[in-house]
Amino acid sequence: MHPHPHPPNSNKNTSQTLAKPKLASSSQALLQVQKVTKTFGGVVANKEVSLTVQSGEIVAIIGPNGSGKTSLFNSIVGSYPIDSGSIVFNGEEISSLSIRQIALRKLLRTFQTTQVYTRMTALENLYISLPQNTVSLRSIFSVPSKGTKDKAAGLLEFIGLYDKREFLAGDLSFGQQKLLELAMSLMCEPKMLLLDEPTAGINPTLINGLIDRLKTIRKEFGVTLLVIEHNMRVVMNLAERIYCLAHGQVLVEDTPENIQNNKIVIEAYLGAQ
Amino acid sequence: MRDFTKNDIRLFIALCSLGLVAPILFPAYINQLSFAWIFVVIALSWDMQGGHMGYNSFGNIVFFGVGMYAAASFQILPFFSLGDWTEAGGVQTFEHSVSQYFSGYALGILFAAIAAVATAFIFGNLILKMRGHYFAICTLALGVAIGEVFASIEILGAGQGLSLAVWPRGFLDDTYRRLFFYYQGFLLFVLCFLSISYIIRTRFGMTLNAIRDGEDKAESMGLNTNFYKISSWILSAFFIGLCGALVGHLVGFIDPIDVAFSGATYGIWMIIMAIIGGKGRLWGPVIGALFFHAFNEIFWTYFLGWQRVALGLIIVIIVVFFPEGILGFFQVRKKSSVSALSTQPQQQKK
Amino acid sequence: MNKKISKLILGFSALTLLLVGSATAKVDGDIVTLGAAVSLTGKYSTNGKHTKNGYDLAVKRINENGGFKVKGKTYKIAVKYYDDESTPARAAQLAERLIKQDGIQFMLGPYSSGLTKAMAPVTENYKIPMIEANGASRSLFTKGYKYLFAILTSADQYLAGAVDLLAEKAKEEGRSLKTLKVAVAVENDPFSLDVRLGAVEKVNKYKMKLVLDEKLPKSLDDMAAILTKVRALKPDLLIVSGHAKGAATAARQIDQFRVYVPMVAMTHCDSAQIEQKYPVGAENILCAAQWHKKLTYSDDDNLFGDGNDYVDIFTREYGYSPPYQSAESSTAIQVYVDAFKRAGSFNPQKVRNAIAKTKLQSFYGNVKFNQYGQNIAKPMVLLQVINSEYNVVAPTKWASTPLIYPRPK
Amino acid sequence: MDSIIQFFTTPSFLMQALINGMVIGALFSLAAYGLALVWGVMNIINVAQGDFVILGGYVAFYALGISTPFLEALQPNFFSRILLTPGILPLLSIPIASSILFVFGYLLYKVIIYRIVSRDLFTSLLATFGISLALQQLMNLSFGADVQFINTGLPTLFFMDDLVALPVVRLFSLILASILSVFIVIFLKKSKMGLAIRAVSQNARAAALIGVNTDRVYAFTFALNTAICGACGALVGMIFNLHPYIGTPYTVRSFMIVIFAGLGNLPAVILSALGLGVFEESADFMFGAELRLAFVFSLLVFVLVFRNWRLSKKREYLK
Repeated sequence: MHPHPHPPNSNKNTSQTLAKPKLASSSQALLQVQKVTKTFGGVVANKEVSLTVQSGEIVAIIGPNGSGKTSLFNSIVGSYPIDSGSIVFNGEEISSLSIRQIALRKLLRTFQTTQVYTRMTALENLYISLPQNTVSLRSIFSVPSKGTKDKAAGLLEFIGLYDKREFLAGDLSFGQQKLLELAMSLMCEPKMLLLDEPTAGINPTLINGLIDRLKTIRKEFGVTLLVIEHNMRVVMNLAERIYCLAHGQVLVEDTPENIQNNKIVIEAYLGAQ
Repeated sequence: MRDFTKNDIRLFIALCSLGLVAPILFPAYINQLSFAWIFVVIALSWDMQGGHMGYNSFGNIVFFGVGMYAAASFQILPFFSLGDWTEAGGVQTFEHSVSQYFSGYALGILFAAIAAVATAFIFGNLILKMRGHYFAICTLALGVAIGEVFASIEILGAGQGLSLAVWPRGFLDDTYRRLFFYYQGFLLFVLCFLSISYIIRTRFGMTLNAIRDGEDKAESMGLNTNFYKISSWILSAFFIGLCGALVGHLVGFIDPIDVAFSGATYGIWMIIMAIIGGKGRLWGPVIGALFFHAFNEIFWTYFLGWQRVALGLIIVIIVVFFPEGILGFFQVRKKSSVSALSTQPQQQKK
Repeated sequence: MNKKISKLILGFSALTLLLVGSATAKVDGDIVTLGAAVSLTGKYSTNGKHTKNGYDLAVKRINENGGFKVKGKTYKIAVKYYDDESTPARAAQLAERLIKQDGIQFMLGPYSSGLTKAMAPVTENYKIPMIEANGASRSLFTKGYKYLFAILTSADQYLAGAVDLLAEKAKEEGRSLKTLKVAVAVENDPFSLDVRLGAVEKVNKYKMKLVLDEKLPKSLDDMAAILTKVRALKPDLLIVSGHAKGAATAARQIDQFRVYVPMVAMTHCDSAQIEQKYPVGAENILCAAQWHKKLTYSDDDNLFGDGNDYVDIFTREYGYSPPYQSAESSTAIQVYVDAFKRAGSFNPQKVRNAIAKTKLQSFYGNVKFNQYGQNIAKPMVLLQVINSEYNVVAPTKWASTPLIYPRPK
Repeated sequence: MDSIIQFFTTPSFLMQALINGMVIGALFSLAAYGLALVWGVMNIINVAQGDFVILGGYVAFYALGISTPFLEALQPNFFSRILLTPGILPLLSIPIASSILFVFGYLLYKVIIYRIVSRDLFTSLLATFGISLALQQLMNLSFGADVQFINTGLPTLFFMDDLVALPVVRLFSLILASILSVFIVIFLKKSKMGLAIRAVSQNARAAALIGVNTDRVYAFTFALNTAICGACGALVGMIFNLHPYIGTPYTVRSFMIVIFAGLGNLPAVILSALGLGVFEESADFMFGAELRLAFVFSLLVFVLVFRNWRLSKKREYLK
């Protein structure tokens, strides 16, 4: 109902208005998952999974359906307690923390089936996604500030949803909701993002744009990315390293080029399908 | 939808001016008008969780009852022994002097708010972590249980009930007594409406909506959902507790089950009023409450012995033909014209 | 949208104010309108109906007889009813409405102490006299109300007589009073709690043992647990009070569980018609009553005649025998008419003063109010169900049949 | 405190509480199962459940009231003698109440309920609340406000030195409730309509796609629920009292039971119903009937809070 008072900024300007964390210069691991095991009843979802993500990297996780990728994400962000193992983020053990505490440490995720606030507009979805450890009680009980509004509008522009800013999130298409969810995460100024199949359901013609944006996110916003993805073209274009999971265990860790030709990986995929 | 448009402001001012002069225009109806404002307030307050936050509470009547008892007993306590006051066979008569009445009154109102807020805080911490049906059933059980507990507290009169302090004899005319309560109800409405209309525009209000739409998501974004849920329940309890205090004074006699913790009347009415009007919308509970109250009164007058049949049928009709509430009905009809327009601005922009 | 809302709101308010009715005068031409809120629905609807029938019958009778004369002019009576739905909150609202909107200046009481408690502050505030026939709680008369008049005996007197009877019988048998055990089970409402209080005071006075002091369960009509305890404790007297539903439940389940107590006393037997509906369980139960047709009172104004005449007239009209709730209610109207005549005016204040000086006898009994508005001129009676008939067994002055004690097993 | 110790040390008290609790629980389980059925299949919370129960009681009451004098007036013959044996006619009134309520439920569905099927829960809550309001007053107007009951003329059994009493009619209700629930289970498992009901409850759209007439299934389910309520009501009339305004307790309890047991789980519904009954009766003994409701409902709150607290350790919650 209130159009944005100022025309949206260009991509470049947007990134400047955002707080811009330094790119990790050292090769210190940002996320270190060690021997994480998680079972549900008798079903083993993850068995002694270990993986490492360096600051500033884009890492992909692939694997056939049911190989425990999403479970691993859930374990990392604290959706439920893990059985054993350790998860260290930014030098801090987080495996005993709740999902909210982990989010406050700027480790966020998106969901495979989108989760947006369906009966709120796209802009409102962003307004309340500000980093929570910096908000004051006063700002909670006031209307969104101009800074917040600008930032939200800028992010929508960046993600390509500015035209739909006043739409209810529930009225957006599945792909648009995915993008909105990504924008919500960015609003929160994360250090690291776990993306669960970011391109699923997105119009194939737009996928290249999305890959570019994800790279921009890493470059301009300084966000480390860990991505679950089925689309091999995306994986090959995006990731610098790839972990392949099967039956809840890490099968292989390698560069995209090597993975492509790895027999075990191909077998795992074919075997599962 | 969230913003307070010019029309909203006009409407609100119109309603307020109507509210200010109504007792002068219709002196015979002051009491009913007081109840109308109170109904609006409890419906609006319920809608804070039920509508905006999506937590369907059947137990908000607890705050109503607690507020009522607090207001009544703290008006008595400083001046008389509560035990003597409520004792069934007591032969003493008690009368408040003017100053006692009003100082006690103020104290009672204060404690009504405190008690309701404290109750909301304590139980909010315990049960607001549940969701969906479990939350609903838990609040329902809480409402019944607390009512029954109050019905067995001797010092508050147990099943005998508790009579409130009587307006000081000989002080001012009776019309002033009624105006005194009416304008409090009206003030409560103005306060409640303004705070809620403000709150739903803030990030707080948006977060409540977010909790309604996806609490897990909100939590995974780092939002402290518990804080928001409890705060909103407290806010709701604050207003409902004050309403309870006011209703206590208007009725003059508290029966634990039939007046204070009356889940079967006020308890379910606050939900029905919000839904009839359209829940989760600012004006919905207002319309719903006025509608409900009006029809209630009309039926009572004209359908003696059949009034509940009539009320029941009208509820069924509303639900069947206006599923989104009265307000939702008009919005849906309007939406068809809006959506035709909404595609055009995009083209115009390019 | 908002225009629609404003239209809606304005429409409602206009409609409501039109429909809710306009204030009318209490005396319109030759019709005097009394106001009453009675429980047509809700938990008290059984006795609410008895109350309304009592009012209606007296009104009908008076009007059929040509009305009554005040200062040479003949007036007729009408009653404006609302349904209080058995809730005090509603009753208080309706009292306001009757007085302020309908301009009623003479009120009749609702059914039950709780509702009367809710209405009394309202009538008091507006200085409108209220004659009530169904609010017996003692606490009604300790608030210093000046406009409340009750033509019935207060609740604590209901079953105190039963304890007296037990003491009397024990003395005859030569038993020590201290060995007597009494069990009490009452509903958690103002009236029944007062009944309990009166009985317990007597129990303490005689130094009997109160072995069971329970409240009847709220929603379900189930006193199985209480009766099991009674079976184990073997009291000499069981006292039950809980309006019509309580009486029905008790009579029913005492029979169902075959619990034997030598003396059982309860209230509201006749309004629950336990003697017809539960003939086995009700046999030899003692019932407290404000009135019985065999009491030898008759109308000063000759409206109905005596108790038997009233029963005949009532039964012809409504098809069932009147419980005392109806009789009281009819007499409340008689008291009003008497007061109107003596006041010679329809000024509420003058009528109130006339009521305060009431001294009359009706088929129901004598009516004379003390300073608290209580009728002190009539006693309570205890009836016993014998062969599915109510017989007066106490006080001895009226007793038509000797008490059957202990109840045969 | 004394009464709690007394309760646990007196076998006759324990026994009586258990028996009475089971009887009441059996009644609750009937009402609750109907509610669970309608809720599970049609996604409707029926707030008028208790009023259907009472209506069933009144139907049985009047069926008996009409038929008994009629039979008594007949020349005594073989059939009338059998029918007038204590307990037989009341027993027969149960299926009568059931079938009349079945028709009533079917009509109600055709007039109102079909419009609110598969809307959100609150819609059904409101609509059935309206029905409940209207039904209560209609019963008051047509059946009168007097407290009624159904006289079965059945005897009472005694155990444990006559300290524990079990009226045969209560035993009746327990047996009948069990038979009825077995019947319902078999019906849902074996009959064609039962299968259709289960299919619709799992996925209405898929069921409709494979040719199940969902509207018919809904109508039948709703009518089945009212029929069960009818049977329950007849039993309530025989054991407790009938009054137009005492339906709500049955609604509240069925609601509690269903929430507690979960939808579509008959054994759990029956178990929780029996459990609730026994708890209530025990509370009567331990804390006095005055605090019965307070105890039961506080217990419910406590159980839920406790379960939620345990779940919260697993970072889950009751949902």
